[in-house]
Amino acid sequence: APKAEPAAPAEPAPGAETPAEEAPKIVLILPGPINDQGWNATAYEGLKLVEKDLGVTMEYVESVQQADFESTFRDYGEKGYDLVFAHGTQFFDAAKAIGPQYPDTFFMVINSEEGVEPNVGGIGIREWEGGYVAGTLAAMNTTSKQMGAIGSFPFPVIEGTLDAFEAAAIAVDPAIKVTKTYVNSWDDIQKGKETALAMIEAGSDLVFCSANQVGLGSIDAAKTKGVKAIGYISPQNEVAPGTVISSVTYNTPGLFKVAVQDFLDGKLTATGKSLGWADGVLDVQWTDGVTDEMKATIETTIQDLKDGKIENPYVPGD
Amino acid sequence: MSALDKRIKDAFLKPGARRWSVYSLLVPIVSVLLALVLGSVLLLFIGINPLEAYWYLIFSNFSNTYNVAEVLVKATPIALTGLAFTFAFRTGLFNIGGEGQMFAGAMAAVFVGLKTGHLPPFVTIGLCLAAAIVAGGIWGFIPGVLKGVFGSSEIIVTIMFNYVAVYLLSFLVDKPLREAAGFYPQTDMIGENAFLPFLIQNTRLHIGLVVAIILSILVYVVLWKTPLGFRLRAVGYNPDGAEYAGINIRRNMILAMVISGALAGVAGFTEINGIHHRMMDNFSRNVGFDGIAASLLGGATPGGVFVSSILLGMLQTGASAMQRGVGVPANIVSIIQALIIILVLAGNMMRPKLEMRLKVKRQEREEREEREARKESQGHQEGGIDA
Amino acid sequence: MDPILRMTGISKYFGTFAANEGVDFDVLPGEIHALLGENGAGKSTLMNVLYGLYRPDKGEIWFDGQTRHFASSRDAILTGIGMIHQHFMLVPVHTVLENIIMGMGKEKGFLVKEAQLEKEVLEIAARYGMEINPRALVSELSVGEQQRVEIVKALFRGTKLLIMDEPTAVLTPQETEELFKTLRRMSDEGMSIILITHKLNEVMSVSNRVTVLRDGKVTNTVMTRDSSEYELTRFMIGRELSPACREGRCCGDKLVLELDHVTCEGEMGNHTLENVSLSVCAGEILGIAGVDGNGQKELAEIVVGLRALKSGRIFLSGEEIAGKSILEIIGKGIGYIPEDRHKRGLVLDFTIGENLILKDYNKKPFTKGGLFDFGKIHGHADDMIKKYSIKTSAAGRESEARKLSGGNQQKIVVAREVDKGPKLLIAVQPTRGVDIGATEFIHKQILKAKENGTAVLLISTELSEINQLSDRIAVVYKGQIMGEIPHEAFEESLIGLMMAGMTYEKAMAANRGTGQGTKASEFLADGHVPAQNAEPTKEQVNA
Amino acid sequence: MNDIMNAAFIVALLSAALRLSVPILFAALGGMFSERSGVVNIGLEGIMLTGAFAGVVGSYFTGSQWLGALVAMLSGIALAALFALITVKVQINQIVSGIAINLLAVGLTSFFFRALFGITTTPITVNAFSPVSLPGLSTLPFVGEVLFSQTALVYIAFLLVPVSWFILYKTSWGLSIRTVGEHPTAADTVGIPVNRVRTLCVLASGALAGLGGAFLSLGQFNMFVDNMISGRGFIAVAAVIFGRWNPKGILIASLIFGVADALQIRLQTAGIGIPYQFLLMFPYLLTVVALTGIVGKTVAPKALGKAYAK
Ligand SMILES: Nc1ncnc2c1ncn2[C@@H]1O[C@H](COP(=O)(O)OP(=O)(O)OP(=O)(O)O)[C@@H](O)[C@H]1O
Ligand SMILES: Nc1ncnc2c1ncn2[C@@H]1O[C@H](COP(=O)(O)OP(=O)(O)OP(=O)(O)O)[C@@H](O)[C@H]1O
Ligand SMILES: [Mg+2]
Ligand SMILES: [Mg+2]
Repeated sequence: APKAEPAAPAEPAPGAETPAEEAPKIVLILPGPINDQGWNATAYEGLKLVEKDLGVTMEYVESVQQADFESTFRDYGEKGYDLVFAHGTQFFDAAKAIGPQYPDTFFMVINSEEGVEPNVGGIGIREWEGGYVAGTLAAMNTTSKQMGAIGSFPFPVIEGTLDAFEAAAIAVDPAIKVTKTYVNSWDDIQKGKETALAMIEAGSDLVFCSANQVGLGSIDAAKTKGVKAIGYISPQNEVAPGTVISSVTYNTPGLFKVAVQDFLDGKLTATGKSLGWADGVLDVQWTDGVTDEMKATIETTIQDLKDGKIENPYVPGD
Repeated sequence: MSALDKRIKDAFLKPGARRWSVYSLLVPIVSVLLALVLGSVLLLFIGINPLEAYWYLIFSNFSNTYNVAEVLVKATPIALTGLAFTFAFRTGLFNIGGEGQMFAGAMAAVFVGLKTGHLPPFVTIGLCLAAAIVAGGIWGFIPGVLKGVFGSSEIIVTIMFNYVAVYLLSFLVDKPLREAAGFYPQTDMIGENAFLPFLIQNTRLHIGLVVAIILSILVYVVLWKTPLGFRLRAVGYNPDGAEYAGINIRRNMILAMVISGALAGVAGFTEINGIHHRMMDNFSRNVGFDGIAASLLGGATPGGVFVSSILLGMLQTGASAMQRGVGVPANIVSIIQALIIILVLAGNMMRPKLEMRLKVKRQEREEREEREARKESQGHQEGGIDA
Repeated sequence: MDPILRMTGISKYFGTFAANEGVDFDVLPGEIHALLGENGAGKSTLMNVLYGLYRPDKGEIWFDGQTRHFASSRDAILTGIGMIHQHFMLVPVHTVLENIIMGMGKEKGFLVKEAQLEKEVLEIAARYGMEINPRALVSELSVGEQQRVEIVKALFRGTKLLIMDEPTAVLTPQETEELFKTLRRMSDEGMSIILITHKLNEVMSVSNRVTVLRDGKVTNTVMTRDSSEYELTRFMIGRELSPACREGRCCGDKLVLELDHVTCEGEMGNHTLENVSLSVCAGEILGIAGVDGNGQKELAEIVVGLRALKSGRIFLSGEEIAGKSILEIIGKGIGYIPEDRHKRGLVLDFTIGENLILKDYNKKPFTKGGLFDFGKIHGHADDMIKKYSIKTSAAGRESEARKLSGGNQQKIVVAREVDKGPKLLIAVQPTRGVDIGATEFIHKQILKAKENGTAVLLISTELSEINQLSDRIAVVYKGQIMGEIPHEAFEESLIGLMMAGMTYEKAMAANRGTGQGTKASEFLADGHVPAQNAEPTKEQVNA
Repeated sequence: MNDIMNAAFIVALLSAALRLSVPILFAALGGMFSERSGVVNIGLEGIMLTGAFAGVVGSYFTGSQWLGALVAMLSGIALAALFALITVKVQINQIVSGIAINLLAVGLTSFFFRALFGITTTPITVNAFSPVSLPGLSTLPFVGEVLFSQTALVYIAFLLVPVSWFILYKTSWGLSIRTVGEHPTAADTVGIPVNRVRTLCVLASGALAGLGGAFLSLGQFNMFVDNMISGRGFIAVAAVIFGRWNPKGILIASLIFGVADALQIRLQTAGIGIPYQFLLMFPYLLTVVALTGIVGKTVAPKALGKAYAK
């Protein structure tokens, strides 16, 4: 790993650095706008968290198009950046192609499950674990035994999340039916609402959605129809109190903090690393609507996940 | 029947063969500067030094070979979709479907590239190109036929077909062409033999640029130097007149759409075989629309299109550089792009008026000078007599 | 008497080109003032200035004793000036009433009170002896009816001075006569009228005074009764006219064009041509007279293949050509001067050179190995420009057809269609809207073609043109041939009756029975609509 | 499939169709005025987005959704004014201008959203419209709920249909608009200020499209998210043509698009075997079919797309 070595001996505590020591140059590359209230926004929060907790400044670029991935990596490589975060697995190919040309830069692809020696690593959230917990909670809150799960695109992480949601629900009660739908959008909030309404009208009494803003639409639908929803990714209990029974949230900011801390400690490895409940990057925010009994079941589930007792139900490509 | 299209076309088919003058260069430059000045208001608002930002916007493009190559990499598909628009435009058709036709070409190229990627480069690349041309052509053919047979507005049909292409592509990468690993909604890499050769080492600049240049010349020659182009333009300017001269309107309209679609299809080919080497959702977005802008900025002439695509390419790479360099948010970049398009086109519209005014002034001055000169010489003579 | 209108020192420039320069012009109350001049002399421009469509660069307009500055046509309308443009300013998809009241929201109220407005409109029309149907769609009206709508439209706005730009270019003699009656009635009521026309006989018969424009400047203003056609011609074109003269028929035996019971259907399934049989010989001109819209356009288009026929056969030099493609038919040696040069005959955005090869662009001298041979194309263009004295701008063969005057545009078409020495020449309204100089020129070209053995099918609503050129004359009415007469038997009233739907025999009887044919024109006036809409009843015909 | 084809399903479908058609209807009616006067407005998408944004801003700062809707209309008018300036006055190509306006709107809304609200992971919510049951009518079986328990904006949208019809066909303004779109030169000769009429029509389209955007952010939701219009403006452009440039036709077209969209969503959630991408294509293919004239010939205003210069 590059810069990490000279940085390692120095104490990470701010102020302890020698003035001659240059601050590490870190950048975050985002595929979308930072105010998408979802994937990219949480990354931006991570950036803020790293600045606050670790005292390290991080730059960012947003809305970088697929065609520009390679040139963007190159640009930061040329400029001698130490650590380049790329926020999404879609960056992996480009990192693989460009990485070898800039051995002094470490490319960290968020959610990638692989790494490439010596300087391309991956770190991600096991999103399916979040979906699994949401599914367990949901299963205890349906009376009609029908639930709707909405995804943005059939990407592996999203498909995995919905599959885990379904598997968890069935584990609680095999009679439960989950309707899964992809809306082909991250931001068409009206489509999210209408899709959820259609599910509710067809008998679902709980909706779950993993698709940035689209989720807001589905929660709105649940509110309109007087059924329940599970908040996801961001804390959404306040979006519709009484409707959102609880939120399963990603601590994406924590992910960045872990990675930057590793970098400062010189512990970054060129491998894929995925974090889950055990690493504290997933969380639940309860509301009063949840009974202690339910909480207990969830806690058990989370513990099982932490212990690796539950398998990822996702099978790619089906 | 197709009154809508006819009218819309009439509005744009004003002869474009304007003579070259200093203003052809000066006016767009002033327009771009004006757009930048307006954009700087927003930049100042969020505390970014506009001069620094614009330094990145413009000069980063020339800072090294790679960046120069990147500009051309961006310009290549824009030039091709720009040519596609230009070709249809010159024949009186408004093809907004460059985006969809490009995707059609890409779908075909990637399919053939996956199947034939093991063949010798010359063969597989040729097959990919041919497939892209055919697919783009078909995506232009359908609106062309609907226009010719039912008089359906090709403007709206091509816009609709953009969406159809996007979803078709999404379906292909989701299901039938999904990578073997079945992981991401994208295809496998095409065979390496199908990769377009690079023009400059260690850049992404590929031979697609040469294809675009050759096609620019070809489009120019066909439109203005051949009977085929004569026929197509006649149909564009005045279908009734063309029919009177024995030209089959329907057939030529369809042909124009097919050629236009095929040109855009080639853009799909260069993007797939030259850059991405596989197909995924949402790749090369907006290239079709950029092509329209390039065409109109370039006065709908092949040369103009080429120059404008380079301008747009610079704008795009420069915008990224500006974002990376001084942290200009992406939304300001799109605002500045919109302003540049609007102001450059506005400048183009005002140019004839401006030139006319200056011409009149010059003539008046000349006349005045002439009069004065005459008076003076008369005065001399009179003086002479007096003396 | 004080003039109602006085324009002094009017100049109007387009760029550096002076369309009007220092024009002085006045009109008296109750006067019909004719404005004459060649194509491009600046007549329309002067009137557009008066009507507020153009702002003059220099000069003053006095109207009703006050100086006026018209910022828009609305100002002109409000002061009492009305204008009927050469190309009617009517919206085809609107009703007659809507066309008349459009733009009058301020005067007539925000809500359109149809019933009341209809009454007002009908009253005005009746006062000047015009009949209109306010509910009809304008697209369904004949040209003459449309013009009446235009006149009512102007009158409805309280016009004191009415400008008419070439109102008779598209009218039949009967319609023209009717129009003039209306104009006289209007002038009797004290209204002033400015009349632009290229037809000197009309000037002589209806106007009180004449102003002649040339190259944007006034050359003369004279009292009509003190002048003559001969003199006006000289004022206008600076020389004398030598009208084209028809020689006797050359040969009458070599049949070139033959139509055998041809029937053709319109869009609504009606017959636009019915059982038409005709023949034209080499070196002969067959004139087809008729009111506009009685199937003339269809007749021409069916021969050249622009329109499909339902039944019947068409032969060119004995060979059946019906059903062949336009391209094939053109290739067999047919020249065609279409009715509408803007719509059909030219690609206005093409250069003169390009327009001159519109039909031959694909052929030998101009194309070589799939590419154009520009040397040949340019040479051809220069030859034609010289030979047919086409007046171009400085750009010469490179100037766009759009930029030429109507007369010169027409010359391009004539040059292209006549110069190849076609077997058959079809000329439809070849001089519509063209000034007398250019008309003379075009007529000569047509006669020259005939002398060279071309068979000519001349279709015109202009009886004088038919008379002047044709060897034989057939009259078409509602798609049928009412009869055919040799040139020697030409008699305007007789043809007029046939144009209104009488067969030759009946028309002969009617014409003879009423002497001089005066009754005939009265009958036409009563019928009001000599064209499609009013078919004469038995009684009327027998009367 | 059986279980979904019952009365309740139909009611729910229609209800969804109605909701989905309202934003299209607003914008399409606006587009109709613009196109009837001769200006093709592809910028509807961007104007709607601006309206959606401005509506939320207005409601946020005034606390009133009504004032929010007003602000949405004003902002729509402002963007339309720019569009009118460049297309009617400067006479740039209308299609490209529309594309540029859309690009501009995406940037401006995002820029000002950040400037005003910062970057958040939870939405800023504001006061929004809630359904108003029309007394008596809303209790009718089936249709009652579908038709008469909607937000005020829905009623306004449907009320605008006869109002637009009346303006277009029964008033001197309407006559002037139609004249300008058919034959601007004729309009000019009778003193109708062609470009002023066009400008006003474009402004009207801005107001209506802005309101259509506000319907999404304030009538359907109580928040703004980036790019929330998601192509509905383009569908509105298609609806103008599909509806043959008259209010009644546009109402029908909007409803058909609404039904198509609602049906598409339901078919997908019902899990039928068709890949969802094909369902998503459906409204676009429907438009193409409409354009083949199978549902009747479309006659565009003659001067559509043609700038008028004297
Ligand atoms: N808008 C314009 N721009 C440039 N030149 C123009 C314009 N309108 C007219 N001209 C030119 O001005 C001259 C006078 O045109 P005008 O229309 O007044 O002629 P006219 O006497 O009415 O001819 P015609 O008998 O053919 O109707 C012509 O040479 C014409 O080419
Ligand atoms: N923008 C223009 N630039 C140059 N010449 C123009 C322009 N507009 C009109 N003209 C010319 O002005 C003249 C007068 O126009 P007008 O409308 O009277 O038609 P015209 O020449 O009489 O033709 P026609 O009789 O065939 O309709 C024509 O010669 C026309 O070509
Ligand atoms: Mg004229
Ligand atoms: Mg004329």
